[in-house]
Amino acid sequence: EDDAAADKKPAAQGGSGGAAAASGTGAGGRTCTLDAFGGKKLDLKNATVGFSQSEKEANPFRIAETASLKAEAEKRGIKLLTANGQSQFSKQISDVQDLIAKGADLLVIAPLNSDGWQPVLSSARARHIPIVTVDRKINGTACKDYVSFIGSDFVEQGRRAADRMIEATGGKGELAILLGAAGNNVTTERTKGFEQRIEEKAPGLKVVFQQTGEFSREKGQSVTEQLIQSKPGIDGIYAENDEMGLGAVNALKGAGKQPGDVKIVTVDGTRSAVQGIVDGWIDGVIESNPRFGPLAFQTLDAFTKGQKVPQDIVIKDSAYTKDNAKADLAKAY
Amino acid sequence: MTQLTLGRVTADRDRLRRLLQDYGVYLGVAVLLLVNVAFTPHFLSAENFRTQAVQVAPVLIVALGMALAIGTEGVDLSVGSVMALATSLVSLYLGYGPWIALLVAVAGGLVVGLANGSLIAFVGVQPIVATLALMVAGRGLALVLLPQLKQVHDPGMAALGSGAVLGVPYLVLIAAGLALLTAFVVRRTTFGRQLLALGDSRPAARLAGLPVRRVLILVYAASGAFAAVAGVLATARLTASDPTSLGTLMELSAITAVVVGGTPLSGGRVRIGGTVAGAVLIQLLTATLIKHDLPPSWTQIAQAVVIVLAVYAARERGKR
Amino acid sequence: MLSVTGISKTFPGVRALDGVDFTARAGEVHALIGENGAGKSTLIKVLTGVYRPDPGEGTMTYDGAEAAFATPLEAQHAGISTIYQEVNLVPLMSVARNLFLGREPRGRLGLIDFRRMHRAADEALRELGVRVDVRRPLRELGVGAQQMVALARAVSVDARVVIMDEPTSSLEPREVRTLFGVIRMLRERGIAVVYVSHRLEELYEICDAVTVLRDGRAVHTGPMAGLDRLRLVSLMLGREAGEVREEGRTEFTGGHQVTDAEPVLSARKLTARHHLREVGLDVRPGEVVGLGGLLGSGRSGTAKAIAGALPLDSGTVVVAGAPVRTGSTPAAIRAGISLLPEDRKAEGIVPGLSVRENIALAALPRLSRFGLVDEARIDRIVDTFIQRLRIKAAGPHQKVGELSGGNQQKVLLARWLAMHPKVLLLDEPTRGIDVGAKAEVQRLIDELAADGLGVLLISSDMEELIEGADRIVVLKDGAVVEELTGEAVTADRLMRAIATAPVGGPA
Amino acid sequence: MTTADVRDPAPQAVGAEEAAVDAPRPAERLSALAQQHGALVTLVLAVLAAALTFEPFLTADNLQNMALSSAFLAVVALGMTFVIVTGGIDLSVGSLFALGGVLAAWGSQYGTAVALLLPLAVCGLIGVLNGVLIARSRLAPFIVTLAAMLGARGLLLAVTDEGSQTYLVDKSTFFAALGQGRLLGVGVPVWIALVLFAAGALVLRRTRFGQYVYAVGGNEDAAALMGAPVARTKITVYTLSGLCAGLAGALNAAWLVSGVTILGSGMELEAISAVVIGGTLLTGGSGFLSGSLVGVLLLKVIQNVINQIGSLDSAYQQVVSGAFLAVVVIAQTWLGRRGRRT
Ligand SMILES: Nc1ncnc2c1ncn2[C@@H]1O[C@H](COP(=O)(O)OP(=O)(O)OP(=O)(O)O)[C@@H](O)[C@H]1O
Ligand SMILES: Nc1ncnc2c1ncn2[C@@H]1O[C@H](COP(=O)(O)OP(=O)(O)OP(=O)(O)O)[C@@H](O)[C@H]1O
Ligand SMILES: [Mg+2]
Ligand SMILES: [Mg+2]
Repeated sequence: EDDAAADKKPAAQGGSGGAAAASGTGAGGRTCTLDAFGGKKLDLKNATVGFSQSEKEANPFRIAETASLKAEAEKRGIKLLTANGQSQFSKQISDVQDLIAKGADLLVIAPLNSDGWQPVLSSARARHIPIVTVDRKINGTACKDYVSFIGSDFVEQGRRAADRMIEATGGKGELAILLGAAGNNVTTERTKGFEQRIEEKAPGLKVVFQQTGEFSREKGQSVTEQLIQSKPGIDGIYAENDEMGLGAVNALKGAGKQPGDVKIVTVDGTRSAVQGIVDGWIDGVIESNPRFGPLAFQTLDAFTKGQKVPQDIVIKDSAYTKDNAKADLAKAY
Repeated sequence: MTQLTLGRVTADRDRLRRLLQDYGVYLGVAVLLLVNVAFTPHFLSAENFRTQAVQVAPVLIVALGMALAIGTEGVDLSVGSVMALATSLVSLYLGYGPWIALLVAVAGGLVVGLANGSLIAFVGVQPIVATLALMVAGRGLALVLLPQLKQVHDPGMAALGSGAVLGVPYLVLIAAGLALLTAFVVRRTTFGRQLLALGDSRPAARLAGLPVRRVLILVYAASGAFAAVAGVLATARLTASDPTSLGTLMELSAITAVVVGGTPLSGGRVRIGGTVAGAVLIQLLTATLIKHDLPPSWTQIAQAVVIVLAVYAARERGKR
Repeated sequence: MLSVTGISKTFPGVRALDGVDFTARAGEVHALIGENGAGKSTLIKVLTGVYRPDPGEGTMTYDGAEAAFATPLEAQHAGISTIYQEVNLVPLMSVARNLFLGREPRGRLGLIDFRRMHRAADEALRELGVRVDVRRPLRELGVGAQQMVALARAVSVDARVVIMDEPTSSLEPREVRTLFGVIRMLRERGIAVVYVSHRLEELYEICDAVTVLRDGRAVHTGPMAGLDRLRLVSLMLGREAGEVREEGRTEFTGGHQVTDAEPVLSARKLTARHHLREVGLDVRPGEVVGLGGLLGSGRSGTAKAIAGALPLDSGTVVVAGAPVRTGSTPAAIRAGISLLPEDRKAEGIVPGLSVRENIALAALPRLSRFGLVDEARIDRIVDTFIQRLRIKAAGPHQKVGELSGGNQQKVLLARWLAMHPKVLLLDEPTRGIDVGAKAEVQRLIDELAADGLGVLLISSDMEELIEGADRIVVLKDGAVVEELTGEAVTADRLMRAIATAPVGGPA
Repeated sequence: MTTADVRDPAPQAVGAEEAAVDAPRPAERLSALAQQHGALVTLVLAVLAAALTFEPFLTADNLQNMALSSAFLAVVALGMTFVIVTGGIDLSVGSLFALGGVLAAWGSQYGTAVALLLPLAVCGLIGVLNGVLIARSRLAPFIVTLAAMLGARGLLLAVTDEGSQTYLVDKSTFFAALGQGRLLGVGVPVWIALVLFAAGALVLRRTRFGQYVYAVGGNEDAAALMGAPVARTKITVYTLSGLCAGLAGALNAAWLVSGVTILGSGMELEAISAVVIGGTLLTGGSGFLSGSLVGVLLLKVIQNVINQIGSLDSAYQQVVSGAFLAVVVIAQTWLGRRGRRT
């Protein structure tokens, strides 16, 4: 998810390759229709869609996300307005309101934070503007405040990372967590899932160190450097995004460790991290797929035509391990 | 009789206070070292000290330039963005070899510094605002040049980041060298004296015919160049250029190091030794908190308390 | 009314007051005199709560009861009103706001009634013969006018003690008369006045009693009447009466060896909006040229313009035949022009630097090689000047900000003399300097002129101007109105020139 | 010249002072006016340009949005103006804004009074602490408030379980209405900000305390010698700034109906920019509140315009805002210097 990176331009621009695919939203999932939401049918082709991005497009995840939406809009010939919150929540709120004022008929929002959307939701509601949120949820009532959420389940990502970690370490030893930025939902949920699963499944694994690396490679490296000085026997590091994981690799290299001495599991699926698996430094990468474009427009299209759409579209994220890393390197963003 | 002893006691207390004022930072560093030696496992190892020194090096280099700016009663908020700009430039020009890349990056820092200096010296914009403008624009520019993180594969850069001479990392040597150079400039050169004079009283310096503008421009140029050097070194250490997050909040860390080191924000005085100690103090504090795995809320509050204590000890006494 | 006994004040390294007794009585004007650095200002600051005296030593009584003021505010509330040495007002605020800060007339809802305040301010100043737009910022006034504002502020409260620390140092004879009128009125009202000045004639004219401070000790207290002038000076200086010549007169010998050589400085048609209109003057080597005029007549402006510190709209400055770029201080200094500025606190000293650094400041480029400072040479020069000008400091490394006003002035003089200038512009060089030092400075000016230096002298002390200058250029409203030469350099002629010269119209 | 009607006690005492009485020249008055209200002129020009270029700009919705989102920053800038006029600076406002919001959201479960008073009390207290350290211990405002910025952020993390807990505000409460409600079609926070600005301007211009604020900023030593209560004035302005930041945070929480933990970083610089753009000198002693309000609006209009353009890359957006800040400040300094030449 957040600040992730690759040293090559994302191979998969927009809708091509690796587009997110919905999974497990079978009959049991709740749905939403235009009638239930309120509002008029319209032809997506003539509509204006507003897209509010939360952070600068300066990391692979955000780049791929924005590119995917833009490409899909272009493919469908839809007018897309964009705005960027520059990691400032107040700005993102104003951004969305500006998009509404500029005449967006539909909104796609990649929220910086799950809470605090009330003003936007009321404005949109007053104008019956359907909202689709991508990658992070907006806390509100589905099919009333917004139409659907398309994205990953961060808690689940944490659990899957824990599974990988248990496998890699054999279920015994001491672990460190490199947390994301404090106060961020993603951080909270990825930590929650990870800790839960470790507690359930591997009582032999102990989390002895949790410090924030603020989703950045530099911080991840600095914190890991301190960690391996004070706890030289650490067995595994769970980094809540690829960047911090790569920082940890740098630190381990600097301290003269060999690949595999310390097991590293990260979340995101950027190309550099997957390369890290190939090189033997990283033991597992849980993917968080940013290519929401096709799914988002598909959902909006169906919805505006009056069809039923699911409220929660949880993306099936893949994972990279030693077995598939080399083969799937091209799939990474 | 009582009066006499009383007098002596106050005199002694006075001296103690002045000692504390001048050497409080060093004392703080010593205390933190002792605390760590006593309570932190594996603290007393060469490797650990190397880690701390390497981590503090970029902050220190930025703080040196900042100390000069603060000495003229100014401040340079653009340093973090200059680091980002430098890292972008390094990546862009690495194709021409590491030396060219390094030169271009430092030149970039110099240009930003000159722009800051010109705004301040010629237009008369207040330093905090002038450098704020370049802080915002600088990072934008860095991202325009290099839109996202880029791995640095150059072996020269990698060596710069992790190499060492006689066990002392290059980063540390460079930082120490720049600190000595700065201390020398402040103490021994005309430029240093003029800098202090104009920091203390601008009108007096002007009427005494000092080249006020030239000194100001040079100071900000130096600050920009130092920040760029720090940016290059950070890039080398990270073996990647990350213009998004490199150097964020660096201006605050650097200012803290300078001020905790006993250089007053009101100008007219620059303490390089104190600045080094100030940077080390903050580094040790962070390290201690991380090593003991304290939550971020603690870290922030502890930093706040230490900053206030350090500055309180070093404060200029009132006239009364 | 207000008295202290055995009071002391110690600064790090300096005992500024040492067991001083001092009493100010109601209806009496009490002079407080002493050399520069004797402790006068310190005593005043202790009296008014700016400084706290050394604990455990001495007592202070006010109005019959023991008292100690923790802040100037407390002292003010108690009825002690003070004009501190060096104008201490807020330059960015308007004249009226300065006058009434802390006691603004308030109307409904406790809000300030500006109309009333402006009217009252205007009246208060007009009574002192000062007419300004009270709504304009104070900084637009000259130092003298600012001093009058401070005076107006001090006397417009219902004070029972009024303390004045060198109030006349920036005033013209006429303002001094006004001030004395005010002081007499205060005395009649039964108010205690403490008066500090280095001008002895003033003391004899206005004061009833005198306390002499020397090195932080009160060495004499008694009535002013009957106290011989010579004795007074000997008390101040701590030397026998015989050793003390008739001081207080100027030390100028008058008449310098002016060669007919080309002028070393010639300024032509200096024009700066609101300051100067086509001012022109020549100074020949070895000549002391005086600049006469009233407050705000443009004397300081002229000096600053020549020294490149005031941007000019037009005009030329030529030094020793070579034109100097105007509007640039470094250029003027390179050409050999040195200016001793009028406002030494704001524009002269660098308070945080040592005496040594201050003296060497302007000459630094000459005292260094390849940008590196030559410490040994600086030490030599600094030592020479500290001795030659008898600068009283704990040592060359003491901060200049801690020196007494007079000694600060000497440090500045030393700074400029170290430059070996061709032309020296002295703006009020003896302001706030004690008799001894004043005589020395005057002697020095003579010496410098004798060495062939061109000197431009600005002084509000008419006597000093007349005896010191070979020629006086009289300014009014920023323009030259008359030039007095030779026999014409007399107080009478100067007064007349100032008074009758036509207003307006460039010279 | 007004000599004719003036009673003249000493006929010759008419020095250059009388020159000071003449009215400033028209050109000068214009430049002084432009300096004081440079931000206003820029704002008007920017609004005109935006209105002509972008059709949706002048719609009621858009204006309402801008006004509402300006309101919070404006309240922060209000306190900041007082601080800056005394020659100080307050870097803690961003953290206090966030902390105030979290505390208000937490407190709202106990009623509106708690929701408002708790953040005011805590943020006000931190403001007092800032003030005391600055005024009594004579520490530099920059560094004290920097420490407070860290400390307040730490406190925020501590009360939100390291940021993992977001407290929500019940939408039906009166407290929520403070953020959500409208009066005569305009959001309640906007009204609150306006009322506070009017009151603040009155305090700054027309009360003794206001005079002290200017005096302390103009020349602290002189102010002390003139009997101004320097320490008390400073403590008051920092307290005021803390209160304003806390209140703004609380109102913002009511508007967002949640105590968002990630708010406020960089807000201190935004507030400082607004104040400086509004014509207040960072060196202290001069400034006015209406300017700060204009500064805030100007920043918001620029942001809005960037969004109206829509296609600007996020990196370029930063370059543009930086350049804009530079241009405004240069223009202002330049005008100011010309004004000061008199
Ligand atoms: N803040 C200070 N710190 C240290 N020393 C000081 C300070 N203020 C004054 N002094 C010292 O105290 C002594 C008395 O100074 P003071 O200003 O009272 O002299 P003064 O009699 O007013 O002289 P002048 O006539 O020049 O104004 C001087 O030696 C001066 O250097
Ligand atoms: N015509 C004028 N209009 C407005 N202000 C004036 C005028 N002339 C002089 N002043 C102001 O008065 C101040 C004093 O002028 P200047 O210093 O040139 O005269 P001065 O004769 O040296 O007076 P002082 O003895 O007060 O220093 C200047 O700061 C200037 O701003
Ligand atoms: Mg004195
Ligand atoms: Mg003058």
